[in-house]
Amino acid sequence: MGRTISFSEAIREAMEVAMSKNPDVILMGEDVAGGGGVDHLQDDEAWGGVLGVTKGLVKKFGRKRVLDTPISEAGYIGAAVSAASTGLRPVAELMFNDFMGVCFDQLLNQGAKFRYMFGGKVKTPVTIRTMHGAGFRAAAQHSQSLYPMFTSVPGLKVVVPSTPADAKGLLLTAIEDDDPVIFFEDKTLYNLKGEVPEGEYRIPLGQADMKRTGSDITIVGIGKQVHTALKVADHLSKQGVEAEVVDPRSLSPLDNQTILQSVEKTSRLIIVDESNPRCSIARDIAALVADQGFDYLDAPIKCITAPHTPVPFSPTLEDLYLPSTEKILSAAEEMIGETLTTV
Amino acid sequence: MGRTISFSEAIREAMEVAMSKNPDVILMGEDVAGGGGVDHLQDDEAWGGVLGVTKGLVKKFGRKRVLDTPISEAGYIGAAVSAASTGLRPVAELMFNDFMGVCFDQLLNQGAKFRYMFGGKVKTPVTIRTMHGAGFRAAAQHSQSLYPMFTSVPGLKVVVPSTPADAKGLLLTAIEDDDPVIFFEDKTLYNLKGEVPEGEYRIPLGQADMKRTGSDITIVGIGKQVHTALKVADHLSKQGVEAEVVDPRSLSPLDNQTILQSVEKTSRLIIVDESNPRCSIARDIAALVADQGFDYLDAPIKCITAPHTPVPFSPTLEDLYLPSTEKILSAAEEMIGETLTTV
Amino acid sequence: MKSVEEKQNSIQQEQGLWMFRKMVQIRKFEDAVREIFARGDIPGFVHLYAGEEAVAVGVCAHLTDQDFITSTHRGHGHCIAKECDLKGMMAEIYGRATGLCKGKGGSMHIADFEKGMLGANGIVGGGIPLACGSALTAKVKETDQVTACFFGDGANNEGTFHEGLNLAAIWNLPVVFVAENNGYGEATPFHYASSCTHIADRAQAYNIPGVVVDGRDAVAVYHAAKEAVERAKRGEGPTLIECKTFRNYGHFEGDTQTYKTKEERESQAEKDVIQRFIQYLTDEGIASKKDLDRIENEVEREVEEAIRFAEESPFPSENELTTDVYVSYPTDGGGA
Amino acid sequence: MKSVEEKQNSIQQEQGLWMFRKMVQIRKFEDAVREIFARGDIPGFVHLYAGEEAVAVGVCAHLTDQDFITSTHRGHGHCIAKECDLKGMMAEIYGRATGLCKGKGGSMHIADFEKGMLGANGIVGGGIPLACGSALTAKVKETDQVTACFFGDGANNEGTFHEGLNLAAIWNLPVVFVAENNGYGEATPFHYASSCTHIADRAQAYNIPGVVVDGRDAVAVYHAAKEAVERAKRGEGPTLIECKTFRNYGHFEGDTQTYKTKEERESQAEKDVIQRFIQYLTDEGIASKKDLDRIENEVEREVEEAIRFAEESPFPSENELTTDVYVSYPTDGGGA
Ligand SMILES: Cc1ncc(C[n+]2csc(CCOP(=O)(O)OP(=O)(O)O)c2C)c(N)n1
Ligand SMILES: Cc1ncc(C[n+]2csc(CCOP(=O)(O)OP(=O)(O)O)c2C)c(N)n1
Ligand SMILES: [Mg+2]
Ligand SMILES: [Mg+2]
Repeated sequence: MGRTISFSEAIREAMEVAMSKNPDVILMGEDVAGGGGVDHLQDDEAWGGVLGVTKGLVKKFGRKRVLDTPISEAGYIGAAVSAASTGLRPVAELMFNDFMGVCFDQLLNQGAKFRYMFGGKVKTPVTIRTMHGAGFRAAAQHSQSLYPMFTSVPGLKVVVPSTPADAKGLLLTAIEDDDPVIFFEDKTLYNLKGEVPEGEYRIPLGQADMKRTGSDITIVGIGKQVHTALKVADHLSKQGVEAEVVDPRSLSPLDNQTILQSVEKTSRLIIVDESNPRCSIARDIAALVADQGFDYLDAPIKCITAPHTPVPFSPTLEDLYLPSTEKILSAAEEMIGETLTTV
Repeated sequence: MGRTISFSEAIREAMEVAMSKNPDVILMGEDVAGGGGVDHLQDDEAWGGVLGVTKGLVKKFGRKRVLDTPISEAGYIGAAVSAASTGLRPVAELMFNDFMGVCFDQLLNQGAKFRYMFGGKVKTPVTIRTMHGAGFRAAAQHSQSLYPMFTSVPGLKVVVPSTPADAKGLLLTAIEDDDPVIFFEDKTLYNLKGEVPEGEYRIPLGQADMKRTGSDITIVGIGKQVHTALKVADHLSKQGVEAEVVDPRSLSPLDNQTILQSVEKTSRLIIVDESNPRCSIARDIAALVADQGFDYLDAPIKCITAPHTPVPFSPTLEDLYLPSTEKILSAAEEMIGETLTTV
Repeated sequence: MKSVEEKQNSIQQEQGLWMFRKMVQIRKFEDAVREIFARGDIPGFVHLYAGEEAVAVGVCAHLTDQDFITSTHRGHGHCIAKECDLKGMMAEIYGRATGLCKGKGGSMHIADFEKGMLGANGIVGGGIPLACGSALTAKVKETDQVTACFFGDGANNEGTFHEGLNLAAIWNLPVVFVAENNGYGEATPFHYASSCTHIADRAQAYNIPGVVVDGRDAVAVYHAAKEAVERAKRGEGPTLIECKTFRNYGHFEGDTQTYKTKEERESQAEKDVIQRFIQYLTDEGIASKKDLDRIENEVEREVEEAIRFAEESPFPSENELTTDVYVSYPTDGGGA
Repeated sequence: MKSVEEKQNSIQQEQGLWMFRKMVQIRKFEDAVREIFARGDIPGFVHLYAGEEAVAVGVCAHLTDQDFITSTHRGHGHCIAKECDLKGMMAEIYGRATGLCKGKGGSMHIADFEKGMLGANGIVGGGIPLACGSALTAKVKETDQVTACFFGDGANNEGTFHEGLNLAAIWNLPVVFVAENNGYGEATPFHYASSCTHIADRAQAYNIPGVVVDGRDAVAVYHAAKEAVERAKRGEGPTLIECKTFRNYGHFEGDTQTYKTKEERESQAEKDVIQRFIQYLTDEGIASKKDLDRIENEVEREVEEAIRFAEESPFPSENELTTDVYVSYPTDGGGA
């Protein structure tokens, strides 16, 4: 196995591997190199993205392949999409997923639909990396988790990794995938460390990971909430309840089978996700199981999500906004029909 | 009760009533008057929207209150939002909901979040009217039903009417509502006729309508699919199965109670909607019932939606794309455990 | 700068005949679509390019299959000028399996990547960022491919116009932006919706050349495009060409055009672009009336064949509904 | 046109002292935020306006509470110039219940509609269409309210810039567009990201006046804004004013600004806008050094009080999480 590196280093590594292997892979985005057009700036002093995730790549690959863009998301996301359908394999960064609103058309109506509208005669191997997630005190316009909207769009693939190793393996796969992939990075996970294999390391899309096995209850977690789920599972275990924690890793394609098999075993399902509740991935998975796994179920399916509110700025409110171990535990408790000591 | 008028006339009437009552109500959008700046054009010859829904309003209210806009959706939708928060009550038309991608930020991050971000100190009474729906042979970029994305956004209200009377009553309420409302109009329903009350007629948001009562199975239909559901119900009735058809009418707020009460009575639930399946309103409602109505259920919850594909152009494919009575019947059949003759 | 005469002289016979053929193809194709649509055999709605032929043809005359174009909702003319197959186009408009997009795209989404035609576009202004993308590919791969980006006067008020032109300018991309100013976006006149006097004036905002040409003069378009394409190939970046043109029919079929005066419709129709090009070709001795008649007859037959081909073609099979969403289509289509 | 001298003379004493006070308030407020942020007491991230005071103040000097402004992620200066309460602002930045937005908005979303401050904005270019909206309200209601729309040099490449300026131009809306060109959008220089030489050059694309002023000269900004505001009030439509300015600190706190040379940082800091305005006020005999010192001391105390107020304020109560999403909040919040 690999060394211990951070989530953000793992992401950088995936890009580095992909770029080393294939000259068609280019990076573009606001300050992904950093300081475009500044003469005196040493490449190793360049920003490398607003939180430094791409730092070092411009030094290695040069400004011809690591392109700073103007603040023109519709312009450069559209350019990335079309560069992909004409022969490049761009990795474009949309700094915060919250900014989708200024460029969504280029994904929704252009990149996502090219293949279908054009009768299967084109492929669009573009990857959009973007930050999501609350907990950073970044307020209402920089903290959302908007993958449900992308998941709803046929033609897009959607990835939400929870660990450094998954992030690396999934990003390399995403870049090499021939379809448009939206790759979500929780900014509060960037410093999370974990063992990550060196060199080429890939994880297929559409393959959930069992982050913990158990027989009493299934908890599906998305992104950072996988960790909340694991905490809850530890706690439950102390009380003799073994939770199975399933991390779908990609939301589109979604690994229905692994989820259904887990529920077949445990008969109980909680989904934990920090998007807003309505038309969310949590409800999407709940509906899947309420249809195809109905007969396995012994209890109502619980979705633990953010409330139907924007993300509040104040730390005290933002902490309440996120799914908590308490809420998950009390849902589990209700399902199991026993009183569990709270964490 | 009223006269028989069409869906599109009912919509126009709601605007007419609202504008007559309140000088702050203005209309804006591409060709909502029609022929902005054309000297020789008689106001009654002006387009009145691309499918003529606002025809006649410019004649009655003048070009100061019925504003043709440039093809600049981010510009004028944003202007409508901010005009609302500074004292007007605009009804802005986003011609096709598919165009949301070029202006979504002004709703997602601006209008929808003002009230929350600004600590409750502002209201934004804007209504966005927009066309949706397949079946018009309008292809992949003019046929989508994107209300799930809007429903997921806290701060927005979302309305999808299915009949002329509902359209009028809901639109008048929407315009007079102090929050931003996205009002979806199925372009294939515009010619549908129905009885509509004259003058001021309002239907509250968040109140589902029982379009048919029954005791054996609940079918929730969205927009045009209410009619498909009713057709199926007629057919089931002939075979002794009485379906209850619930039309939520507004997706946000959603009338949870009516849906849950219906399922309590019937123990079976099918949701019919023509959006793509993932993170859809169909799955959203399914998840609601799989949680809060789990104990009522005797069978898996079925979502009959469009497939996970863009809308195809070819008529033969587009007809297959839409939910069909056959598909709904076979789902019902499975649930009821009896063989029903297909329509 | 060469004089106008010198420039005109530079259209070679082969080129001139090609242009004529393409213009006639567009006109006859569109007139046929209009008729077929009127009798209800074509589904959906169609936006016809008739009247604007000189623009697409004058520009595409300088492009090869390796070069790219992006297009609009009014895309048939661009497709034909970029040498898409008439049969495949007509079948697409009919929604048949033999269409260029297997019938899945329709009139507003015809594409043919093998011809460098990157797609008609149902989103006004949607193609402008895409043009930057194909140009970026050419730049990164160091080929000399040029991208011509067609869009309407209505599109020039979309944010993508601004973002695309600025991006092309700072990256010095090989794009020729072609504004087709037919005076209207739907029913709304250019002068109402746009605060600029000419679209080409907006080029200044990006420090790139902006040129206004008479878009009903194929020769003028040809020369302006030549310069812009050569400039792009020399690595000198984008140009914005505004072609003042005229839409022979309504915004879409069914539009009665009350917003145009009778005089406007008639006075413009007089200046028909094809008649004008015929005049030029014969005046200059590039072609005889006989040559041109022969071509017209050939095209007539081509269009008839295209219609027959479309009408005899099958609709797509049921399974086509769910194919072509992804290259690799794992599980059951994203959990659906 | 008046000569520069004549113009300068027109700043009245009351106005001059108000401007000085506001500039000092901004500077001291921002320097305090910087310190508090560094020691970790302010959550999230903050973008400071220090160095750019002359712009917000020179513009807002012409506005009343009835007039509107839209702002940016770097909004503290605009808030202060529009007379938002320092205590309420500081409490907001601390995330306290007594903040102008009850702590729900934070640094990037401070608003005070009673003062006509329509909100800072976390979306670059997001405020530009909004400015057209408040101006439309004024126009439809036939008031003489003006909207000043602040945005950065980075924002001038967003599509909303183009759409907003065009819309304001064709509708002749009472907006003053104020481009704060501090030379950088994050780490990227203006000249790399923007194809125009000056942002003001882009005004030509909308047939509206475009003016470049030294944004570090409060007097120059004051006069340019005066003309633009009067023009707007006369119903003559929008103006674009580009203020060349300088950001004293990094893009956000924590940015080490490797993209600026040491010389750049130092040479610019020398031209400090407040020192320069002091010079002007004293040279012109508008204020004595003593008056100004007194104001500085008063502001010092105001900022200290604001900090104390914020620190002593409670955090919002739990129930605040789910209030203020809708005016009417039927059922349980949209089915959630
Ligand atoms: C983003 C977007 N907004 C609006 C429309 C509806 N629409 C289709 S064509 C058109 C007019 C376009 O005008 P112009 O760009 O001048 O092209 P023309 O039709 O004159 O060729 C409009 C408004 C659209 N398809 N996409
Ligand atoms: C739509 C959008 N894109 C990107 C960002 C990230 N971002 C925040 S501030 C900023 C730079 C803005 O530069 P400029 O407009 O010059 O304002 P300045 O920071 O210099 O005051 C960027 C890129 C954003 N907030 N919104
Ligand atoms: Mg036009
Ligand atoms: Mg800047």
